Amino acid sequence: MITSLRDAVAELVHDGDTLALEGFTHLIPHAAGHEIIRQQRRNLHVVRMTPDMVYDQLIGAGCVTKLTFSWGGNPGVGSLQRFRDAVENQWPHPLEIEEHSHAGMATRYAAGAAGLPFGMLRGYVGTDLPKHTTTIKTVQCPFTGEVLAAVPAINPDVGIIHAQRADRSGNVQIWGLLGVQKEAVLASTRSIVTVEEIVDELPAVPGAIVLPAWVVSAVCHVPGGAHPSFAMGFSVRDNAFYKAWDAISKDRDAFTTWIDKHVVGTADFAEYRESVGF
Amino acid sequence: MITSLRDAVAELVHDGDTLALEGFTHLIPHAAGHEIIRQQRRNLHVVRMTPDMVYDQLIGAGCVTKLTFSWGGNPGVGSLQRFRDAVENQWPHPLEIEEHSHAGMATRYAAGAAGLPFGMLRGYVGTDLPKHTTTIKTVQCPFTGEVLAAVPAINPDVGIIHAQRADRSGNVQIWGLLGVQKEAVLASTRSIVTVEEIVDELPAVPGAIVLPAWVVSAVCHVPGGAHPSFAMGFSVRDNAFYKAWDAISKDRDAFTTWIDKHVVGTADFAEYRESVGF
Amino acid sequence: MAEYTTDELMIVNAARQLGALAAAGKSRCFVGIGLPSTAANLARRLYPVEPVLIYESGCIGSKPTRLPLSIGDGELAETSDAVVSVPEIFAYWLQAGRVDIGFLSGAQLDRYANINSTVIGSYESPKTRLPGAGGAPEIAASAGAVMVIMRQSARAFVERCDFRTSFGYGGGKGDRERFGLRGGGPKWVITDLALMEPDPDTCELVVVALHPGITRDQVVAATGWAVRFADDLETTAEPTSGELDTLRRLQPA
Amino acid sequence: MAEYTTDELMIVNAARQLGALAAAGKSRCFVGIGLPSTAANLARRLYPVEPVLIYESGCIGSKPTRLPLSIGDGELAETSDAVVSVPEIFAYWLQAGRVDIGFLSGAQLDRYANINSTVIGSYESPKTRLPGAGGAPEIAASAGAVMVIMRQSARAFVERCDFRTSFGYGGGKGDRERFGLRGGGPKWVITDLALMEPDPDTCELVVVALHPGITRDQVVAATGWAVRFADDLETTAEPTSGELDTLRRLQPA
Repeated sequence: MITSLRDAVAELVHDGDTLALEGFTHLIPHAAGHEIIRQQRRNLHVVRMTPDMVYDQLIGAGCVTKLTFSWGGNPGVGSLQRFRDAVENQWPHPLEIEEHSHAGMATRYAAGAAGLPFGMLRGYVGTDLPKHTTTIKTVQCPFTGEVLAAVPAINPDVGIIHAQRADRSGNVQIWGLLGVQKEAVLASTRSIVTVEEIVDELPAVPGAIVLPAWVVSAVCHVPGGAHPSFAMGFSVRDNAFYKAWDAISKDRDAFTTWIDKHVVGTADFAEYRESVGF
Repeated sequence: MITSLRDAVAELVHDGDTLALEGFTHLIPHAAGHEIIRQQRRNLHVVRMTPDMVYDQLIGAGCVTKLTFSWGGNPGVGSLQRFRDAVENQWPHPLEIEEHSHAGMATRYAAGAAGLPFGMLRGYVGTDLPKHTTTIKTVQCPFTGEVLAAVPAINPDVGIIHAQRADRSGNVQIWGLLGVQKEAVLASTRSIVTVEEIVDELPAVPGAIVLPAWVVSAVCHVPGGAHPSFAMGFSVRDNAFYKAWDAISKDRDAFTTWIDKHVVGTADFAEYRESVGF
Repeated sequence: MAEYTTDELMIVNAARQLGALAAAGKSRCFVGIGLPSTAANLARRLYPVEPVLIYESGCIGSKPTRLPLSIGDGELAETSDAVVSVPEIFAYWLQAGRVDIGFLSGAQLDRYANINSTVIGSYESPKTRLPGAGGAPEIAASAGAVMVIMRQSARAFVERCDFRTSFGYGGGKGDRERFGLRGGGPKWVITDLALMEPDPDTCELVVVALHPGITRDQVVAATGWAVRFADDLETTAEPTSGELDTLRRLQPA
Repeated sequence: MAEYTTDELMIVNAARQLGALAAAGKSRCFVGIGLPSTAANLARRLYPVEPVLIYESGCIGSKPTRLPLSIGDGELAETSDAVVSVPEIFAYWLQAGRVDIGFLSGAQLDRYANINSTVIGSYESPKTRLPGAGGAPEIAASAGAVMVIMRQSARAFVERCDFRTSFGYGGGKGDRERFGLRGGGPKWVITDLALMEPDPDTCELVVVALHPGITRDQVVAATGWAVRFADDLETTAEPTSGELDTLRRLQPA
């Protein structure tokens, strides 16, 4: 249950898996993303509402063949350069994309968590998305005759999140912006949670939710594991790092050099922290 | 916004309305139910997962012509006598029923809160409910072909709940068992919330949710307004009262005498408290 | 020999089964109030692997120090790992298949473990109006397995239910699959006279054990269909004084 | 005369509109990060009725003391009336029609206020891959009204979007009704040159006001279709020093 991130990724993440690393600006599981790069997983289908820097790195490192997403930018900064290079220039190789809206993705995770084959929403109407995304269909209300958008449930092989803490049994506590993390874990066959701290008892916190240990496959103690995202109560968002990422990621060589030095060239997240210096 | 319960019911609850008084064992809005009886509303369609004592009183007092529900008993005690008398013997007049399961009712409220015309679930399969309840249909998944149960959204005219407290702007805070109260309020056109206390600021409480003032029509200060149900942090469930209700409600005359004395014969909930003695 | 009530007999037998299931990794119980909640709480105290209690009021992992009197007692919320809304408990937890064991009871049960808790008589003009479905149809559909705890009598164990509130095995083997139900259906029926289990070939309920002192004739008389007995019919072990002491300390004073 | 940037000009004009809307009872704003969030936070400080800020990260009624740099800044969660999950914010709040004003922007906008934030060029082989839809399609569908804030140029204000990410008025009047959209659609387009609003008869965007010092020719040159001007074309009021001071105090040091 409580294990190292290295062992968790080695055991639970396989080549060809569908992964969801979730966290909506807050609590993005960067350390787990790095470990997947370190262990050179390939042919992954990665799912995430906002691919963000975490998937920019996985894409640029060549781990990903398909991306399902709804907004692929560097929030407040601009483009996601490795994502763009993969879509526009097939570098390091072609990237299949499956594109939705935020509301659609949230509905898909919720359907996955609920054991339903699909979810529905008032969405996508009049847009060009259904022309290009085959996972947007319609369903008719049997009572009113209204036509609604239907989207299939997302049920990843592995759901991966970062949280504030866990107790020694593996019960996980999360607070602040909750995003779709509960849904991502519950929709997945297996799950990994990195946490800021492991404690004897989980003190009650306003706004907190708890994921019982029995819906989590592995809990890993990785302080700062969301960096440059943050964990409310433990850290603040490293906005300077997000801005700096633009220059690092714009150039293929600069990106590869950075990944080789700070991710591939470090043994674990603690070494990465020292290497990057935060 | 903040008003007396008498004024709130007078203004917001009309003859012929569809009402949802919600609260799952915890936080049942009994005071609001009494005020509706006092003001002699008629021809109501009342909706509630567990009709409980609160609807037993409304049904016996002749306010109700239709009940939509999923479990009509006195929890831990036995039958809901006024409900049974209405269904079995049409007393005080015939009661139309629309019967679902808990999962179906929860899905209906959630669809109502989400602005969807219907909700779906893996439910009712192989049971006799769809033979008698016209609001259970099916919908087919456009991706897998699976057939699921479809139920229409519930959108009451008025949603009524009891909560622990509100601030002076009318923001409502609820904690402990949350039931379907958020959904009932959000699904309704109008809403009334009775609260244990009104405070300057809402202190953060673990497990609490807040309903912003702008989704609530009226907040009424009614301490103990859930009795014999309870408000976590303020009171405990009056199990003796639930047991005593069985004898009161079993006999039409005993029931009518009780309602006349303690509800119709009192000006408000404060007088009711004195009259019943709790 | 310890004295015990038939309720205590049923609770102890249910708790034993829950203890064995928890030890085998099937620990998540979706419990209603009454006998199931009591049995699950007893098993929590008797066995090394504790059942995880999930209540339809939204409590997950409740560890009440005293028995709750209603499914919404404050004690349940206060001692839970997590408290979620009612829509969530049904959608994300029960429907998604996260519950190993569900409990059902009712006014009527037939040989294929279909259950009626809605009406005696016709639906439109019932002789007796019962509480109705509550969580039962979806517990029956989605729980990994279902345990039925119910007093046995010829009025209750009937050839055909007046109303089918929850689905056991329908008309027999293959019906659950035909309806696409994901849960495993009723695996144990615990009565005040006997234990019954579905025949693997037909899904008809068969008596597999009699409680101490109970005869086959008593069971036949208390069953509205031509009830079958297992070839290797057993007798359940008497409730021990340890089991009974623990159970009685659980009950509210 | 105060000096100001074009961003400040757009923000001040947006804030004024939000102040007027809040005074008229339309106060709930679903804000993205950037100019909309800045405008809404400025309006909170300038006008007697404060807009209610709702962020797609799940924050309802946020009252940040400093401007958030991302939609998920801790400051937003800490100062909110309520924080809900992402599925909930889209289903129970935006989709249900609880948002009065949504904001959109993009790389391309056409005369019927349809917007592209997905790709320049073809979808399969894009010249420029943009971030994509995010919340836009459903904001466009469900918000009571939409405010567009976008820099004006002939490359951005186009005859036809390369991709329709969010729906304005489609091909003209009646299309929103035909598609069953519940929200009112784009009512205001605020650019660095002018204000545009849909013609009530055709839903085509029409210039209703020019910013101080801007000419019709500049707007024509910066619009990729044959843009029309309102008969009673107005000039927007210069940002006041009070507005600018308040705005600048908002910005992170």
